[in-house]
Amino acid sequence: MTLYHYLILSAILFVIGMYGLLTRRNAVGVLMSIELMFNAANINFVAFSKFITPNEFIGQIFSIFVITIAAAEAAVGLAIVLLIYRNYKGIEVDNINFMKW
Amino acid sequence: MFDLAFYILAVLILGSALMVVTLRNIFHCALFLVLCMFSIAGIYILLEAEFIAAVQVLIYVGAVTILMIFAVMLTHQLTGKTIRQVNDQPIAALFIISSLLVLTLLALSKTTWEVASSSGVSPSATELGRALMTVYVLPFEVVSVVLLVALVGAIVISRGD
Amino acid sequence: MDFPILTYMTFIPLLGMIVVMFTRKESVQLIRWESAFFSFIPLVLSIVMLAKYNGSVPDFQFIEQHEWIPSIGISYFMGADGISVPMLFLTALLSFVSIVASFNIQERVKEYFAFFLLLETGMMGVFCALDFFLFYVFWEVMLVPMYFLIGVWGGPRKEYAAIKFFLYTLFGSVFMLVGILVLYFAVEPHTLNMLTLIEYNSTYTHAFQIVLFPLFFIAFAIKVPMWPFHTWLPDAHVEAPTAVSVILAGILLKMGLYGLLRIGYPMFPEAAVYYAIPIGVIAVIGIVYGALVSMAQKDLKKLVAYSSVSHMGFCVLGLAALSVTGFAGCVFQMFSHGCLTGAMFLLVGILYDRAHTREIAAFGGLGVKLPLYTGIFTLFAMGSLGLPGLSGFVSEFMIFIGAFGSSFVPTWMVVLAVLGVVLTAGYILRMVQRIFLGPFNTKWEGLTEINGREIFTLVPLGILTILVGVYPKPLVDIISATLENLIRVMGM
Amino acid sequence: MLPYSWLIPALPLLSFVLIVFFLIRSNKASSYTSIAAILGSLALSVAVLAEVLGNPQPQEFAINWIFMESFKLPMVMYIDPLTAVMVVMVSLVASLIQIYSLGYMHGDPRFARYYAYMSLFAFSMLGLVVAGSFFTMFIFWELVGLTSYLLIGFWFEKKIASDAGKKAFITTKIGDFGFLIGLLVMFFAAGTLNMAEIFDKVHHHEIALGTITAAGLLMFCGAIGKSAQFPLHVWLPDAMEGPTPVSALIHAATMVAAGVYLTARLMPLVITSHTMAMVVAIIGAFTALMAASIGLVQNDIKRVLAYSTISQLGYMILALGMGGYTAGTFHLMTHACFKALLFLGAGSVIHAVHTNDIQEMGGLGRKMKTTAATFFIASFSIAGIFPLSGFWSKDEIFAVAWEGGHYILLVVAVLAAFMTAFYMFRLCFMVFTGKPRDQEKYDHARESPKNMTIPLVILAFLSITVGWVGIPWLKHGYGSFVFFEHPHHVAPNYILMVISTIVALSGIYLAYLMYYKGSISPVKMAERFKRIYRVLFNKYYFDELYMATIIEPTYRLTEKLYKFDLGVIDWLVNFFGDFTVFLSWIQERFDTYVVDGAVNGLGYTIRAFGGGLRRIQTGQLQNYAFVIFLGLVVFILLRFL
Repeated sequence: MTLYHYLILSAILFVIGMYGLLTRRNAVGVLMSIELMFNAANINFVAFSKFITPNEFIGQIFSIFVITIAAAEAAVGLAIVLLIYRNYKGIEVDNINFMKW
Repeated sequence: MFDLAFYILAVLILGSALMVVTLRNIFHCALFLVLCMFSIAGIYILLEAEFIAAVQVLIYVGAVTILMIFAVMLTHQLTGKTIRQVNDQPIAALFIISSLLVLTLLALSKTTWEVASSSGVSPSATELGRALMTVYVLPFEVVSVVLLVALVGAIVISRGD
Repeated sequence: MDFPILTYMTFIPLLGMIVVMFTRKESVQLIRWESAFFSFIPLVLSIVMLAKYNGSVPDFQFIEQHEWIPSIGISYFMGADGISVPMLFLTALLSFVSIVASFNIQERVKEYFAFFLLLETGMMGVFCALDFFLFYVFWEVMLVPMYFLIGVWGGPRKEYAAIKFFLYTLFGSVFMLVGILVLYFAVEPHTLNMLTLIEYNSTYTHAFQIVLFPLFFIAFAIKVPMWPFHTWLPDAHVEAPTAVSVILAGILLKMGLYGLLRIGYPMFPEAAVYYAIPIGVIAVIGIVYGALVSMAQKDLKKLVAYSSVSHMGFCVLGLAALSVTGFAGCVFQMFSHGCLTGAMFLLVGILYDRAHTREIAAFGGLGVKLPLYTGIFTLFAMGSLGLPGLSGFVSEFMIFIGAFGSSFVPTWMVVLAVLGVVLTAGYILRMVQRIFLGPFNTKWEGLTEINGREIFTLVPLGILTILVGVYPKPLVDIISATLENLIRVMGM
Repeated sequence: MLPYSWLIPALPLLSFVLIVFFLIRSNKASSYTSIAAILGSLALSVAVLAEVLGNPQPQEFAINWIFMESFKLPMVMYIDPLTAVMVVMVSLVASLIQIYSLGYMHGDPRFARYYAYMSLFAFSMLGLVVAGSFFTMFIFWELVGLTSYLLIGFWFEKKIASDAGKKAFITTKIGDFGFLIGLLVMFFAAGTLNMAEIFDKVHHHEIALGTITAAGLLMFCGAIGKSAQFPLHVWLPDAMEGPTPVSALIHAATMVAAGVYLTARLMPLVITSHTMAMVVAIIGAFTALMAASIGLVQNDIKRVLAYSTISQLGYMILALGMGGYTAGTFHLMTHACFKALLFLGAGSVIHAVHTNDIQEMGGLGRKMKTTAATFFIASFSIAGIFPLSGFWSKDEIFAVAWEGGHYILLVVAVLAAFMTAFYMFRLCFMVFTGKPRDQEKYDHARESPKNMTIPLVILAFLSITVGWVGIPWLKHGYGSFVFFEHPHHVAPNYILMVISTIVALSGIYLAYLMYYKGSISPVKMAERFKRIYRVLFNKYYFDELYMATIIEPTYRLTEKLYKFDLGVIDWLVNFFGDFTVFLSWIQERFDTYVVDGAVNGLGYTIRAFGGGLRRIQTGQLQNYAFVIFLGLVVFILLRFL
C-alpha cells in the first residue's frame, strides 16, 4: 500500500465529513461530521509519519494533539448544543441565526 | 493480506462515514460513527501506530461518541425522524465537495512525495511518551491546559444555572 | 449733551422687552402692567422732549454721536429735528395706547408684549437715527416683530398677510440698501452720516440723482404705501390684531414719508424736481382711487385701510409740491392721520371685540344702543373726512395751498385731490350711516357700551385731534423752522 | 365792545361743551343752558349792532393761527353793518326757535343732545357770520354743514332721515369742492384770504379779471350748495325729515341763507366781473322760478315750505347778481322772520295732527287760532302784501331789476312771486279752512302750548314790522346802513308796487277760488295739464337724474375699481409672489434632485448595496461554511491551475 492510498482515503473521508457539515441540520450531526474531518486529518498525519518521516514519528505526536483538541471541541460543542436546546427547544442549525446583524 | 485489510477497512470507513452524514436518525448516525472510528483505528494499526490506534478507540469510541450519544438522547428523545435532517444546500454542498475532491486528487497526482526508503521504526508507547515529555513538553502542557479549560468551559456552559 | 434722551426713549422699550421675557408666562397681569410701564416712560420722555425742543432753530437737537465702527465710517448718531420730534411723540403715544388697548389679548401674552416693545424700539430708532447704517438696522428690526405680530395674533388669513407685508417691505428695503451702498461709495471720504451726505447734495450729478432717487423712492413708496404699491395694506390691516393695525397705520405708514423727507428729498433735490409730476400723479391717483375703492368696501376695517391709502395720497401730494407749505401739510397730515386712523382702528377693534364681525351691512342703527361709542366714532370719522376744527382739515388745506401754489404740480391735480375730499365725505358718511344710523338691528341687542379702558385709549387721540385742528400753532412752531431749512437745503 | 364780538359764537360753544360733557343726562339743565347761552349771544349781538349803528366803519380783528415764514393763515373776525344785522337776526331766530323747541321736542329721548346740537349750530352759524376771512368762513361753513347733517338725521332710526342727512352733507360738500378751489385760486391771486384785503385788491384792480371771475364763481359754488340753488337744490326738500324747529332754524332762516351771505360778501367780485354777475343772477332767477313751480303741487306741508325757501333764496341770489346788495340782504332778513314763522306754524300743526300731508288736514283754523293767525300773517308777508315786511323787501328786488334794466329777470321774478302767493295760500286754505278731511286727526288736534305759540307771536310781529326799516321813504333806513360802496336809496317806484300787489293778490285769489270756494277744481286742472303736473310733482326728476347719472355710476365705478384693485394690482403682486415661489420651487427641485441628489444618491447607493449584501449574512452557519469552502476551492484552483 502506498501513501497515495491513504491520502485518497483521507481525502474522501474529509469531503464526506464536509458534506455532513454543510448539509446536516442537526447540531449534533454537524459535530459528528467535524469529527469525521478530524479523523481524516489524523489519517493523513499518521500516514505521513509512516511513509515520509518514519524515524521521527512527529505525525503521531500531532495526531495525539489533534485527538485532544477534538475531544475538547466535542465537549464544548456539545455543551453549547445542550444550552441552545434548553433555551430554544431545538438544535436545528438553520434556526439558530439570532446572532445575525 | 495488508492490501485486503486496507480495502476492507477503507470500505468500512467510507461506508459508515456516508451513513453518518446521510442517515435521518441521529442515533443511528452515532452508532455508525462508532463503527467508522473503529475502522480508522484499524487503519492506524495498518500504519504501525498502535498507540494512536489505542487512543483512537479510547477517546473517540469510548469518550467522544458516548458523549454524543448522550447529547442526542438529551436533546432529541429519539423523535428526530419527523424533522427534516438535511438543509436546503445539499446540491451546493455536493458541488463543493466534489470539486474539492477532484482538486485534491489532482493536487495529489501532481505532487511527488519524498517517500523514505527505510521502513523505519515503529515507535513504542515508551518512546512516544519520552518524546512528549522532552522535545514536545511545551505543546503537550499547552494542550492539556486547553483541554482543561475546554472541560471547565463545557461544564460552565451546560450547567443548568 | 447732558442727558441722552433719544437713546433712553429708544432703548427703554427694549429693556422692557427683556424684563417681560424674564417674567413668568402665567403672570399675565404683571406682564401687561410691565409693558404699559415701559412704554409709558418713553411717552413721558417724549413730552419732555417736546417741551425742551427749540422750534426757532432748524438744527438737530438732542444730538448723540459716538464712534461705532470707525473703520467704515459708521457711528452711533442720533438726533431729532422738527420732522422727527412730532413723529417720536406720536410713536410714544400710539405705542402706549396700543399696549393699553392690547390688554385684552389672551393668548401668548408674554410673547405678544415682548414683540410689541421690540417694535417700539425699532420705530423710535428709525425716527432718531441719523446714520444710514443705524437707520437701516432699525428699519429692519421693526419688520420682524411686525411680522410675528400679524402672523401669530392675526385673523384667518394671517400667514398670507404677514408674509405679504414682510416680503413687500423687504423688497423695498433691498432697493434702499443698494442706494445706501452706492451713496457710500460715491462720496469721498466714504461716510454713512446722513447729514454729511445731505451737505454734499450739490455735488451729486443730475444723472446720479435721477438714478439713485427711485431706489429710495420705491422703498419708501411701499411703506407709505403709495398707489400702486398699496395692496399689502388692506390685507395686513384686516388680519392684524387691533393694536397692531393702530401701529401699522399710525406709525409705519409715516415712515415712508419720513424717509422721503429725511433722505429722498434733501439728498436728491434735482431728482425731486425731475420726478415731481410722476409723484404728483401717483399721489392723485392714490387719493381718488383710495377713496373710490373705500366706498366699495364691505368690511369696515378694509374700508379704513383703503382710506389710509387715500389719506397718504394727500401727504405725497404735499411732498410733490416741493414747498414749505406742502411739506408742512404733509407733516401735519402724518401727525393727524396717526391720531385719526389710530383711533379709527381702535374703534373698529372695539366693535369687533363685541360683535365678532366687521361687515358693515351686518350693523345698523347702533346709535340707539351705543350712543357714546357712536359719538366718539363720529368725531374721528369727521376728522378723517376733513371737518374743520379737527386736525385732518388743517393738513389737507395746507397741502392744497402748498400744491396749488407750487410750480411743480399742475392745477388739475389739486382739483382732483379736492374732489377726493368730496369722495371721502361720501364713503365716511355712508359708513357712519350704515353702521350707526337707520333702524336698529335687534340682532345687536346684547352689545355693551364702550368701557373705561377703551375710552382711556381714545381720549389722548381725540384731544390731539381737536387741539391740532383748533389751534395748530404749537405743532407749526415745531416744524416750521426745520422745513424752511429743508427747502433751503434743497436749493429751492 | 367790538373786539369781544368773538364771545357771540363762543357762548353757544361753551354751552355745547357743557352739555356734551356734563349735562347730557339732564334734559332741563341742558335746554336751559343752551337757551341762556343763545340769549346771551343775542344780548351781545344787539350791543354790537348798537355800536355799529353808531360807527358803521368795518373793523377787523385777527389772531395768528398758522404762522410760518412763508405761509401765514390767520383767524379773522370782521364786523361791519351786515355782520351786525346778521348776528342779531341769527341769534334772535335761534333764541326763539330754541324756546319753541322746549315744547316741540318735549319728551324726546335725545332731548339734551338736541340742545347740544342746537348750541353747536348757533356757534357755527354765528362764527360764520362774524368771520372775516374766507378761510375762517369756510371753517364755520363746514361746521354748519356738520350740524345740519346731525340735525337732519336727528331721528336717525328713520332710514329716510339718515339718508337725507347724508344727502345734504354730500351735496353741499360738492358745492364746497368749488368753494375750496375758489379759496385756493383767490389765495394765490391775492396772497391772502382776508375779506378786507381782497376787496381792497379787487378795488384797485390788482387782480386779473379772469382770476376774479374764476375765483368768484368757484366760491359761489359753495353758495349754490349751501343755499340749495339749482343744480344742487335737491338736498333741501329731503332735509325736512329733521325736526321741524330744525327746518325752521337751519333750513329756512339761517344756514341756507349762509350761501346768500357768502354771495353778499363776494359782492366786490360780482360788481367787478360782469360774467359772474350774470351767472349768479341767472342761477338765482332760474332757481326761484323752478322751485316755486314745484311748490305749486306738493302735498307735504314742509316740502312746500322747503321749495318756497329755495325759491326765496333764488330771489336773494338774483338780487345780489343784479348788484342789489341791500335788496338781497334785506330780503334775507325779512325772509328769515316769516319763513321761520311759517315753519314753526307748520310744526305746530304737525305737532297737533301728527302728519305732514295737507290732504289729511283741513279746518284746523277753528281749533288752532293763534297758529292759524300767525301762519296767515306770514303767508301774506311772503306773498308781498302791503305793508308787511315781505312787501318791502320783494319790492326792493323788483326795483333793482327795474333800475338795472334786467327786464327778463324782472318778469321771471314777478312770475315766481305770483306762484309764491298761490302756493302759500293753497297751503293756508287747505290746512286751516274748509271741512276736515280726516275727522279723527281733526278731533285730536288742539292748540300747541304757550312756549310754542309765544315765539309764533313774536315772529309774527317781526314778520310785519321788520320790513319797515327798509321802507323807501325812510331817510336813514336799512339801505343807508347796509350797503355796498355807497348808500342805496331806491326811489319809491309806485308802478312796481302796484304791479307786485296785483300779482300777489291775483295769486291769492286763484288759490281762494280753487281751494276755498272750490269754483275751480284742482283735480280738473291737474287732469288738464297732466304732463306738466306730473313733471312738477316729481320735481323735474332731478333726484332720478342725479341717481342715474352720478350716484349709480360712482358706485359702479367703485365696485369696478375694487375689482381692479383685487384683480389687477393685487393680482400682479400675488403673481410676482407666486412667480418667485415657482422659481424657488424649480430651484428646490434642482436642489433636491441634483445637488442633494448627488449626496443622497451616494448614501442611497451604499445603503442599497449594503441592503443587498446584508442578505448574504443569513445567520446560517452552514451558508458561511459553504462560502468558506467555496473560497477554499477557488484558492486551490488559483494556486494550482
